[in-house]
Amino acid sequence: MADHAAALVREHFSTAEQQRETETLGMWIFLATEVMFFGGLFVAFTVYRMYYPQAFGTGSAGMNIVLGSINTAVLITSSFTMAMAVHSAEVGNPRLLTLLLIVTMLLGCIFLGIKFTEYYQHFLEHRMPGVWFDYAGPAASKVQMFFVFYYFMTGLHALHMIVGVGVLLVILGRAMAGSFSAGYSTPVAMAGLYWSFVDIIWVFLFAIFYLQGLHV
Amino acid sequence: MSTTVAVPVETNYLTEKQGILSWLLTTDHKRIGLLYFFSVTAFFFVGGFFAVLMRLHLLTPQGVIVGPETYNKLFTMHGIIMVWFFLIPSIPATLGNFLIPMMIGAKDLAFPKLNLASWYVFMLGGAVTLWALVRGGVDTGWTFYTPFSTTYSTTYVVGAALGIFISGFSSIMTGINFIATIHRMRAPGLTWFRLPIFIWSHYATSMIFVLATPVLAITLLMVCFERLFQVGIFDPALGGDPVLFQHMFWFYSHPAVYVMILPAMAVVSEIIPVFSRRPIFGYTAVAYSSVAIAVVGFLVWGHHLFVAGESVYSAMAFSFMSYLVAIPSAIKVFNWSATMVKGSISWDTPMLYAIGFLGLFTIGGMTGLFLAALGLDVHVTDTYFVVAHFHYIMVGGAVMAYLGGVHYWWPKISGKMYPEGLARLSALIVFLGFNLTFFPQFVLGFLGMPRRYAAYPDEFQFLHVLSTAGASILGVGYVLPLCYLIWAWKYGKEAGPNPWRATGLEWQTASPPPAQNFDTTPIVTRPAYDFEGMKEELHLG
Amino acid sequence: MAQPVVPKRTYLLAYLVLLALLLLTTILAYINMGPFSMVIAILIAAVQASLIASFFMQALYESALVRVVTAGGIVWFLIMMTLVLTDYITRGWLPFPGK
Amino acid sequence: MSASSVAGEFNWLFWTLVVVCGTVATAIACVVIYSALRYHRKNENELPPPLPSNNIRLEAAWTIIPFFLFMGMFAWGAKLYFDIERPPDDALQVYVVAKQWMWKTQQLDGAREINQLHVPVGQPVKLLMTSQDVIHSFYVPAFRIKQDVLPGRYTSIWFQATKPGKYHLFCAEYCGTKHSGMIGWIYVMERQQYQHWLQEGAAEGSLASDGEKLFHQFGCANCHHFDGQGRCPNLQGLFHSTVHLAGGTTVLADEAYIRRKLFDPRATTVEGYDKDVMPDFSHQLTEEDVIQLIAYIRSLGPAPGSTIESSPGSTPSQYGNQPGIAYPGAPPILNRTPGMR
Repeated sequence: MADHAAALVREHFSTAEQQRETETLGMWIFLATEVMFFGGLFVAFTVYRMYYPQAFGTGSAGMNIVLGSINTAVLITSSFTMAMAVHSAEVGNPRLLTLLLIVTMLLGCIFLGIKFTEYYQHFLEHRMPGVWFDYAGPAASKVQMFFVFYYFMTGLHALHMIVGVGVLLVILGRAMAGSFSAGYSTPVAMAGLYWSFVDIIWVFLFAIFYLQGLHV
Repeated sequence: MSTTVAVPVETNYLTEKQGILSWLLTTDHKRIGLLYFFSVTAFFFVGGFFAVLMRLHLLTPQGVIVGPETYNKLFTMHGIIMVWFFLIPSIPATLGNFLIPMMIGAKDLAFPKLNLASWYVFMLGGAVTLWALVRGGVDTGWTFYTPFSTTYSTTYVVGAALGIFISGFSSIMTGINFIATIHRMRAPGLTWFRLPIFIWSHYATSMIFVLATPVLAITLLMVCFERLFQVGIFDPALGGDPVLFQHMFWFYSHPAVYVMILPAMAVVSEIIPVFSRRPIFGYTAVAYSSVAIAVVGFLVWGHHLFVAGESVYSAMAFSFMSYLVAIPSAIKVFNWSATMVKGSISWDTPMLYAIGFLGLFTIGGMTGLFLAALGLDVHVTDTYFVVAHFHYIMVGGAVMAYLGGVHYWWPKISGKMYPEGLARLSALIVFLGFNLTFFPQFVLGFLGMPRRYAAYPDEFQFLHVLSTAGASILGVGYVLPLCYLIWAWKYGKEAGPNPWRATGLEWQTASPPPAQNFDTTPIVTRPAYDFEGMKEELHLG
Repeated sequence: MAQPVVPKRTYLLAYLVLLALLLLTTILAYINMGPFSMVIAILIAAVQASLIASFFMQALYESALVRVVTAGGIVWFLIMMTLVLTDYITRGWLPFPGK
Repeated sequence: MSASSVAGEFNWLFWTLVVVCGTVATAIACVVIYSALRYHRKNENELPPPLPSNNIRLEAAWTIIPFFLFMGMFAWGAKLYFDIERPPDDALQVYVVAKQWMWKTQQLDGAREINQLHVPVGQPVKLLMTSQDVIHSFYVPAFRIKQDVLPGRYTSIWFQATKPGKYHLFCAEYCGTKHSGMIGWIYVMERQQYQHWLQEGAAEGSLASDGEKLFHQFGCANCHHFDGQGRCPNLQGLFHSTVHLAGGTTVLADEAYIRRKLFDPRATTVEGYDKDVMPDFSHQLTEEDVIQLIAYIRSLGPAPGSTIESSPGSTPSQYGNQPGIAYPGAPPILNRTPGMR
């Protein structure tokens, strides 16, 4: 097993441990850039939310809190199964790893399915900013702005989810080919970091978009 | 050292593999550094061409060659190309890429494939931007201020912004790679305080790459979104606030200025000790000041907004921070000067560039103090004073250091010496031409000449003519190195592993280095710039 | 070598707490707390996020450097948020339009 | 050329910085050039005698001394900035509307001007500015003032010219194709000449009288009665008074407030009135129309017994959320009511 791991050390690293630590560090730095990437949107959202609390509340009232909560639960569960997948890779249980990866991907797809159902409902309600937006109440442009941020941020999040599913597909392929062992499972851990990070972003999106609309 | 010299020349990184594919698919940091080197050189001359046209146009008050539409596109494309496709990748992605693994005794960067990907992403971004340029150009200014960029401009804003968005990911990849490499790949014995200052500065630069670039990416994405779908994010007609765009844009773009100058400081911090044969004065202060610039540099962006509609109290906070960030820069200048005192000063070309950098950066930095003073900024902001200020930093500072660095490491990169006499002459030409171009612009700005004007009142003509005259001299100064460096690549005399008798690890391997950089991983036992301790090896004294 | 540093039990516990917090925040959304509803929702989200980061992402078990990087990302986000809001909150403190 | 009340201090500060920075830069240049000449390498193998490569006291000195110099610059610059940003109470009001690519200026009594502005010498003049399209910037180099002019909200700046003459007015924020053509002149006149100029322009009618026409044309008078019996608040005495809003907050009825009532009427509701009565005029009124209406409302005079107008600078706490995009109902920290300070 140790030999197998050593064979996978790239030539510019001296030890597998150095490689694992470096890759983990690189992944976390990447996640820090992702924090700033979404962070810019959160800042812009906060500014406008502060100025237009009524209009943003009105926008929030258009959210389906039940679907949103279910979706959050789905995503948290997928994060859990992903963490368990990483765990099973670490203890060298490839069959459980394969199973958990598939479950995680399925949950990711369920999330996306529910999300696109919501989009479709908003579309039916004429809540597509710019092209298909129809709102008769006061401060329409600010309500529209809420939806701009809603689509932009959840859309970007959904894009990250789709990328995540793609990454898991690759990991799944490698897991089924038997690339991972108790000595070498860094790629699974990296994918797990990414997946859980996307979950974290969603937890905040859920808080700012879904939970504010019931008392406008 | 003797063992490395014995390595046959045939196996260096340039000759180990042949053919175009061996370059396009390389994961060798040195080759990728060279790929970047060729690309940014090309972009530099494209951006420079726009600058020449602008300066020619401004010879007369009404303008001589182009109409205002074209002039506006010229300064926009000059800014976009010079900032994002030359200055930001210039030193880090070429010299940094080439040297960081060698300086820390590693075989390569931590993520070689990511490094290659960053070059492709950079080129893709460049291609998209150039495509926007060929389609008809952009006229928003490199700052893309809304609502002009989102609603009123009729040019190819989305194309240009998308190109910058894409190339931003190359910065992020480079940053991640550098940080991980510097943390995890150092040779045995190479502690943080034995690192060359070059590494410290690039570490600080990478922090900015990683933490600031994503904000620019998301901001430009919002601009594209707003422009494509005509929805309100920054547009006041739809409830948006254009000043928010400026906040987000400068949250990236002010730290980006430090992305340009920190690597320049890195280069100068290498050149001055070597050509003075003296360890850098106050190593700890110089090292920490790089990190301080990177961190405090994130707290000052609002000084671009003093007259933009920002609150007065917020402006005061940003002004205060701006003065704080000037302190580490001042410390560096004092330390560099002190390094030279009682040294053994050579007048080789890299040192001439470093001394030129010192003078021009000092002027550029000090005029920054004028701009940070709230009451003064009101008058001089958005005038030629600002234009002169940032050109002193970015051209007088970053480009001078870049040229100095290219000359200093040219023997290592190519294995050949450049023609010293010609190089000194061109360094002198660059220095004189630069000052003649940009010093008059300080005066213009003080007199009230606003920037981005295609035509101007008659009383400013004399100074504009001076500036254009200087630009033509500066142009010669930039073309000369291009010619003789190409010549030297083929015909220069062999440099040997350590022509400058420098102390850094990169000089302890062959020139050009072998693909693996070192035959055996070096073990470091000394601090950086330890001429005294290495005098036997370097045959000094 | 990568060792399974986090026990399964911890994962399960973290997961259950996360679901409980989700239930809590959803229920709280039905109670009108005015401007505090956003504050509380964000706070609960922050707790959830730190649970995910600490356990699912093993941040608690990583090297100090990784924790510094994580903290760095958060601190920089807060810098951006704070300084941008400095402008918006102090606008209008001087009694002249646009100051 | 400098011709305003702040220009003198500006020049002092500017040249002080030139002297301070120049001295330090010269000192650095001397050290560098002297070292380069005096210690020029004499032979290839030369190694200078070892010296200590750091000196804590020296380094502390060149950290701490610049710090105090910088704090001095900061304090002086901030003080000057406050002088430039805060108009005196007795300033003459001028309204500026910028659009691609011209400046439209108008005083309460005086002709409408394009790309020029006539003002009396020695009189503080405050400008209330907005843009109809993109961001512009009102820049008079001789007065050392500059302020961006933003669409969708009001910004302000003031000056007091000290010398008669004509001075450049530039747009300093890039605004599109003819940005460099968006220039004009400020004419500073002796008081008598200025009075004469005012009378010449008076034939066109004052800003307030234009506003009055609009007031009737758009049917404002149907609801806003002057006897307080209408469905909407009496506008007499409104200007610069404190308005009590539904929800218990207050706001100062300045130009920004009136503009917001016209363009986003449901953003705020006056205590005791129906929120759905006021129509949204954002598609009917131009920025110039709004300024005429403001001038008209202003001309209706202060509320009986009110002294607020005479001392706007002394009652900062009465200003609600000021900027154009502010929106009452925002978190308490934004809605600064009296007594919160």
